[in-house]
Amino acid sequence: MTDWIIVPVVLPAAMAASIVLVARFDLALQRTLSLATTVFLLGVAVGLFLLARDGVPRPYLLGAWPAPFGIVLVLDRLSALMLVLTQLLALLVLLYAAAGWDRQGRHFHALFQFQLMGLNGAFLTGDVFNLFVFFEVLLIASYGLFLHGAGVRRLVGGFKYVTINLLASTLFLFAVGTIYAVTGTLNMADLALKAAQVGPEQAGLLRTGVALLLVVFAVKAALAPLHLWLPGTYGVAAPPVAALFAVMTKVGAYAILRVHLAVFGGAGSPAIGLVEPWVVPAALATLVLGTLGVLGARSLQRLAAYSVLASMGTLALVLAVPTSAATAAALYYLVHSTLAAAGLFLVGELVAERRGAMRDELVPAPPFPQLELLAAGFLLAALATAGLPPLSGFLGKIWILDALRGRSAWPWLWAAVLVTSLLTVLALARAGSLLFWKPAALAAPAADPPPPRPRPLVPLVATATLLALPVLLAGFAGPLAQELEATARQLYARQSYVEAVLGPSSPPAPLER
Amino acid sequence: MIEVALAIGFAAVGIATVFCLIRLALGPDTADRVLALDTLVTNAVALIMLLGIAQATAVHFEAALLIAMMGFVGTVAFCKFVLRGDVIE
Amino acid sequence: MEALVASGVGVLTAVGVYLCLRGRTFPVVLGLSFLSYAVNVFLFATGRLVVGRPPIIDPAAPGYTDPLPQALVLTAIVISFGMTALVVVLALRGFLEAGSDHVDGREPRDERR
Amino acid sequence: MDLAAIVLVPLLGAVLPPLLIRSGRDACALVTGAVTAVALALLLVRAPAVFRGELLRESVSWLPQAGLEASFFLDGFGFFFAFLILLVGILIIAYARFYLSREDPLGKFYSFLLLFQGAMVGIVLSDNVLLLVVFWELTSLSSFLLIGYWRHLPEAREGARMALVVTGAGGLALLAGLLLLGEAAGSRELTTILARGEEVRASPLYLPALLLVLLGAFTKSAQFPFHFWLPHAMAAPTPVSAYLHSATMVKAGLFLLGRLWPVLAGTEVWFLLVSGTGLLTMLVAAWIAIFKDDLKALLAFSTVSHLGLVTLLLGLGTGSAVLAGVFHIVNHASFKAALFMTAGIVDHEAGTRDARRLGGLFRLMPITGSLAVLASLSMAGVPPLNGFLSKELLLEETLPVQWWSTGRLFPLLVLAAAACSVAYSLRYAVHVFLGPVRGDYPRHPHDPSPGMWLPAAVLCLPVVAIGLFPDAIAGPLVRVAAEAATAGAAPPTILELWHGPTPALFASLLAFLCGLLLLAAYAPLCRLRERSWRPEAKAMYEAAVAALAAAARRTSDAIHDERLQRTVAWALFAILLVGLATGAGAFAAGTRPPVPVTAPATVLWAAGVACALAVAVLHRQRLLALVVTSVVGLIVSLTFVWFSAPDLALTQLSVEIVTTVLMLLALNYLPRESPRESTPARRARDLAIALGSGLGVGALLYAILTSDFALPTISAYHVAESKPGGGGTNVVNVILVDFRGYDTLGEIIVLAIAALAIFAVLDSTFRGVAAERLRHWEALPRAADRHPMMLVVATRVMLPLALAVGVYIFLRGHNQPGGGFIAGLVVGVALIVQYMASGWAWARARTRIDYHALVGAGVFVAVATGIGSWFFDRPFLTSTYGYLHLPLVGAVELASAALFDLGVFLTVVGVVMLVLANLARVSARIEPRLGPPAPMDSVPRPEPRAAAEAALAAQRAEPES
Amino acid sequence: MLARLFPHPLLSCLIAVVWVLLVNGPSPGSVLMGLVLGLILPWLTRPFWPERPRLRAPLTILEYVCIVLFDICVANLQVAYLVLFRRPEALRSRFVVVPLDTRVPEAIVTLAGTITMTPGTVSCDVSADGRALLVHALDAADPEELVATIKRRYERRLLEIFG
Amino acid sequence: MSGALAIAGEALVALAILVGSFFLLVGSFGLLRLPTFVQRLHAPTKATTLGVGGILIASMLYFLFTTGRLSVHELLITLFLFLTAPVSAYMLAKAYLFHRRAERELPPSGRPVGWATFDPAASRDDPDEALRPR
Ligand code: NA
Ligand code: NA
Repeated sequence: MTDWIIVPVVLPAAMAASIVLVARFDLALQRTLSLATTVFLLGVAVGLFLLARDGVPRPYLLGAWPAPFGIVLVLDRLSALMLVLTQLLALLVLLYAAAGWDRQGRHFHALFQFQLMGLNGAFLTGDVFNLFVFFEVLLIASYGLFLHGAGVRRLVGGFKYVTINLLASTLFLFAVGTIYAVTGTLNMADLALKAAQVGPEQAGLLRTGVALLLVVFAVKAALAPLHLWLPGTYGVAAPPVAALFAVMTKVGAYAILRVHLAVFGGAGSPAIGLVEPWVVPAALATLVLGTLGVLGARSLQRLAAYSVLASMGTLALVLAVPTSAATAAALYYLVHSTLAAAGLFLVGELVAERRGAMRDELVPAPPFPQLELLAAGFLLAALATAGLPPLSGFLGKIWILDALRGRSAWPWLWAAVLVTSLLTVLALARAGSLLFWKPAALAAPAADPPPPRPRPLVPLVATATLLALPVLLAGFAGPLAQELEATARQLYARQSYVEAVLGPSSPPAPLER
Repeated sequence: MIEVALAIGFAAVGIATVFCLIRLALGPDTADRVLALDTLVTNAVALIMLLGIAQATAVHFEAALLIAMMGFVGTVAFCKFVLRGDVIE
Repeated sequence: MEALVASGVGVLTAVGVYLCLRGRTFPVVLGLSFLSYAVNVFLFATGRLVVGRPPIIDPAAPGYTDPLPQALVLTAIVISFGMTALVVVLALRGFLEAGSDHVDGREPRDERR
Repeated sequence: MDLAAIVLVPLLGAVLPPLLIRSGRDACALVTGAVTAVALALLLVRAPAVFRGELLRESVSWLPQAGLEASFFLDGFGFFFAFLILLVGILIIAYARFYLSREDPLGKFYSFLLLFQGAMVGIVLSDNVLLLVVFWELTSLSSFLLIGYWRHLPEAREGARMALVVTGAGGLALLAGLLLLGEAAGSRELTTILARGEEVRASPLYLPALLLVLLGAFTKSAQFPFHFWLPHAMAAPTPVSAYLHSATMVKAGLFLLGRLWPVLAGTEVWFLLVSGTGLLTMLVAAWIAIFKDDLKALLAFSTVSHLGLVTLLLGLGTGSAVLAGVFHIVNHASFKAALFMTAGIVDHEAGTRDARRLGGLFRLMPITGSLAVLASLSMAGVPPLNGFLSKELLLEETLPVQWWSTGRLFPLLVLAAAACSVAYSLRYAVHVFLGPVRGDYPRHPHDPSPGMWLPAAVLCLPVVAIGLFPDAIAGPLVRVAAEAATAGAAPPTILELWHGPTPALFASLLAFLCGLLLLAAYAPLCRLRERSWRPEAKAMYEAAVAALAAAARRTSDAIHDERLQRTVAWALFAILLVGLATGAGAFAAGTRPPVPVTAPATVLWAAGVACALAVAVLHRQRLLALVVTSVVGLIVSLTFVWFSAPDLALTQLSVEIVTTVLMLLALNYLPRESPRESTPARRARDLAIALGSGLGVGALLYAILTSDFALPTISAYHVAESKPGGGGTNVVNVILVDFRGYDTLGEIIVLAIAALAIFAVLDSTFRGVAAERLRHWEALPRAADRHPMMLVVATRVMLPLALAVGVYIFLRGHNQPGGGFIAGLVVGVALIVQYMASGWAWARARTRIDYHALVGAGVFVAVATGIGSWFFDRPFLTSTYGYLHLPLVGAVELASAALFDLGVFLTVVGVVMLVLANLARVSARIEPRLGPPAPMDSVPRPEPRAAAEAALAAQRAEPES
Repeated sequence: MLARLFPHPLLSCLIAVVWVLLVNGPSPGSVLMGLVLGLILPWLTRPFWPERPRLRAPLTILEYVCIVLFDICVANLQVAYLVLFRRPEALRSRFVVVPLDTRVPEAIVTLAGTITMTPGTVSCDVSADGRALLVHALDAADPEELVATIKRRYERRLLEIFG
Repeated sequence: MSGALAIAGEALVALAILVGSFFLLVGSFGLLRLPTFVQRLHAPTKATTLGVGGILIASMLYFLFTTGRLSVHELLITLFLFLTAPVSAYMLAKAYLFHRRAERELPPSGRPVGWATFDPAASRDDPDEALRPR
């Protein structure tokens, strides 16, 4: 059964290679292969999720080399959760994209599968350098997907996106190098064990390395002031791609959880207590800036991009709190905000492609087909995004408020969360009433109205499914929350993680806090 | 004896490198600078072989071989660029 | 030798950073190359500096330098090669599309920055 | 699930109307009404228990982690409100059926209405405070949809947004307040919280909680200064106004105040804030209402005023005041809903609701007129109608109230408000219905169909009936509600029409007379008001929102201007900050014995540093910068040679070459020089960041290099196991293809993706703007020969030799420096040189391999090798090796890792070729070859016979030298 | 059979020799492998070298190599003297034109390469019809003599070798 | 191996190193000292031939004397240098001529066509056209 752990990495890789190899001239075949793979991957992810529910982290020793000497994958509740989230999102986005978006550039499906491989690999790995490698895989695939369809905005934006991420990758290597230079290991479990054994003379070095790693993850998670790359990326990418990217910032969040809170958060680690003082102010700034962006956005996709930023700010506020209760709340919000943002991107594109030249610009335009339907969709997406009841956004937010209670300066954090929520409501109400309620005087009647294009059903269905997920998240919040609490508890159960990976023979260390 | 010769050899390579660098700095033409680069590459082969003798190892052979075999590609590419703009046309 | 390598990496980093802050795509690409040099040597040096002990098993060898950072650097070189290729192509394509090789895709207006 | 059902029936029922609208408007209305009736029936079933004083409670777990439970409870107070909501709801549904025209989507309307209804019932039945907030925000939301129902009206859109934002803001404040309240009480269940008033009031959280809760309640109930949204919500269809803005939603705030009364009331601050706000609202809104010409606006402000009245009562902190408030809620709901309906009928029939254009309608529409006059008299507090009763109670409660030491100011203000209330109530009756019939109504008014006036009539019934028999009709309900609201503090007052000649009666009389006076002096009052300063709240709100949005846009645009330089600068700044803050103390030299410095190393170091600095200085001359960068690359490779890293040196060298070619290919289509455009200040800033980064990295590395590993490294295992476990003596290679082969798999996939992405990006070059730009490309002067003979021939000889070297490097990589990656680069470079020498078209025509396929195959082989170990029931990428003994040759090692390395090799070759060949294709497209591609230029050709003979003859003629 | 397998025996031999040199010494295995590569690689790279010239007169090749190596050594000393001790302005540097008789590109390139590798002369260009070489001499008192030497010492032998 | 032979071997190795170093240095010195580009172009030839050659011979001898096995792979380096160095020089010369010299500054080719760097006939695809008088 544990062999399945590697499948989410290997299968998309093999499939992408096969697509390049045999199906590169046949889009229909590419679609079939890509969709089938993603469906299967979703099944595998769910299976792994169920497998991980017994609470025992499962190592997968690549090449049969014992940990910590080879590379090890670790399946635990958290990685399984991220896998399910990713495949779910990917499947819906792929359904959407396969209705025509994939035709706009070359190699969409291969890049998409590679993207999945990168994401899955990053979530599964138990090795910091391998995390770097899979960061690179997922990043370069994202560059490819970002550039999909090209156009001047994407090409210029692409250069920026790549540049800033290359800087981050460089810093990643500096950080990993420093960590290795002190501890002599790369395996996360081993690091958790050894961090506590580093003497005072080198503790500072280790702390620096870990802190630099935090900056790297903050770039991925788009925490201010390292967020400046995000609006120009998510606001410009092809909307299905942007929707998939909703999970990309979460990789940064995941990495902070995994590396900083779990691995280096144990008692005796020199890097303990690093996260909260740095991340909370950054998260506040992100939240505020993201909300301002939402309020001032000129187009729906931009708005969605900024909403990703705002949600990352909210998420990071609670992510920084190193308790399992707070982490459970963070995970709930993570899942929610990923799906909500993706939904908003897709709805935005459905609107844009029906509004003709106006696209999704927030200016009055003539009424368009399927307005009522899309208005309902937008309403759901907006509710989720703004965190209004009864969808998961609201539940996530109250859980976060609850978790923040008692941390330093919590009244300010509460005020920030609540006030930004209000501003988001304001912005979304303005945007929605402009898009769906305010008909523009029809421009000079076009001599030849463009023939009604066939509107494929699949994107609508995919979007609707995506939008239904926050409803489900809200409805089944209780059972889900129990899962997430268990997930968070497992994340902090460092001893059992270390024993699962390195074997029970490892000397008992004071790892639990 | 070999040590002395090696020391002289290293010194010679060092001084040669400095000469090349000065030419690189002076130019005046791009061709001069590329020529300086080309000479530096040749010096590098010598340096690697000297290191091999000094450390009594053949482990550096491949590095020298690759420089000897592929070092000219850079020079040619630069020249082609100066001549035609297109390196591959 | 440690001081030489450390200061050399420092200079490479500084130059790379400076170039990355320039306003045109090409110097930025060069800057990324310099950063890649810097980080490769840095990562390599985390195995500490050892002369004349390549990590090739030989019964006569007196010892070996740490091979793991070397393997990591190899991976890093390869990855940064791929990334550099992409960023170079992007610089080119952006220029062809936008008509400006400024990093922001448009010539800065009168403001001289 | 009984209580939840009362909530869920309307909420779930909301899906029915849009589905049923195809069956006709009547069916739709009937079903909607039936849904409401079911909910009402479910409620009424519980009436006996409620009237027995029981408290019904049920709970379903929802998100206990956040303290959110789906728990409901029903007591008198909740019953009272739920009853009101559902009862009025049925009437509104009936009314709306006739009010809305055929063009209006009725299904949507009913759906929103049911949604709203369910949310309202949810508020009043919630036990969990967070659940209450959920429903609270749902009412904001559904009212947003209802107000904006006529989306073509700008005022509807604006009114809807304003209502949403103001009440939504209140909702969020309420959320915070209730969370704090829960914190103070130690529970989030109202049933528990209500029992812990003492503790709450003693808690330090009391004041913030109170303020936040009041903010929520006041915004919802349109209390001054948050009252402004309500009149603009009147852009909604009249049934909405009647339902939301008279009977139900605006009462939610009052409900909340009443609900939390046992916990929050009774303190000085409560009294000051609540009753003060109530009074102010009552007065201000009543004064404004007098002058509103739009009937709905008049009614809206009167509603605000009455809400203030109830707020005032709740603020007084006495049980009897609460009872009076509850009683007034009933009364107000009945007469105000009726008034709204009549206003709607007037609008519907006369085509306007402007009081200035109306008058004398009583004759034309006597039924409507009667109902309107009756209801407005009740509002004016004329006996024996129900409005009179609640006003009496109000005056009774307020007359003794002292505000600090202001003597009689409080009751006087109340009296003034009452007088205004009389004035606007009578104005509604007099200016619209009385007086002579006019000839200039936009439409010809007459009484509408019974469907429209009947609901109003039904509402007028309690107006009269309660007025006459208050205790019999409203008494039990009001008492049970008040008792529940006050947790037993409300006195069992008997409601009576006639109290005798009390001070309240005289005050009431006085107020009525003053009201008449005000109406009589209407014209001069109007002029007075015209001249006075009137802040227009809506304009202020809109200006504020516009300013906020503009400021947000400006700020956001300024910050997110997508300038790469700023992005990078911030990132670096953040890195420096974090690095400095966490590492400042760590940069100390360690004790590891240093490697002695040698002269040539110093020269190399100096050369590298000089060249690096030169690039920083000279970077604007791009070609030059590239040449100097190559030197730096060479020195980096030599560094690797020096410090025992042959594999690294090989890789760096080969990558360097490919990168140079790549950069040159791109540079051809880029400007050759960068303009000088950085200001000195910018350069200084960049220099500072660069120096900081350099110093930081240098210091970090120095600290590392001078100290030993704190703990033994895992690479000792790699060295030990390289040969026995991995079958190779080149430990680095064994790590790459075996110990950490998974990394390598990722790495070649990065390359593969890069190649695919580059291909995709370049593929679009041949369309659109870029293609246009390329077509008009003006090349610099060029040398004449494209494919110099010397280059062509030399590289032809080199190719097989280079391939042999590639094979060599590939095969021995496992044991000596080399390996698939370097071999791939060697082969790639050898092929690229063919392209450089003989041209793209010629070389491409001779490469039979599709580079895509090569990339795909490489990745596939590597992955398949990894998968292969599954067949031996081993984990992915498990390697194996063995020796094959061949005659002559001896032992040949066969390792699965070599197969993996083959995948690496294929990928690398494919990637290098795919990238470079496609980049070269860009120029091939600009200058399409005429005729067949020539492999080399300036080659001696077979001469025409004559020329050849002449040459031969000339040669013979020359003497041998 | 053998001719079919090794259409370019010299190239195959060269590859085999290169292989043996690569593995640093002859052994049965390495020679065999060299021959296998000598079989495969010329076949693989044939499209890139469409008209491979047939080399004749193997002894002349040997002779040529020896002459060139000898000339290199001598010329190195001469040029070292010039560089170190002659004032640069006193150098009689000039371009000379070497008209070519051979029409085989491979021969021309070999000649040009030989000229370049012999210190003191560098081949700089070829005429557009490939029939003359532009050679730069560092110090040529008598350009005709230089051209004659080149033609006599090198080109004549190359004509023999390449036919 | 006897002491005398060892000393002789060492001396040979040292000599080869010195010879190589000398020419290496002379080459780079020429690069620095000579006044025109075409003259400087002559300099690296020494470095690639006797300079590197000397050191390669030193290496071969050194491994012969220390391990007793003839190390021959150094020859390959020479082979590749000899194959590639003329190409580099040729391309460099062309680059220089193209940029800094006009064709009229060069001696005439003595052919009906000019030098390949300048004469468009060089890249003409019609073989006969190159020979037609212009
Ligand atoms: Na290797
Ligand atoms: Na020469």
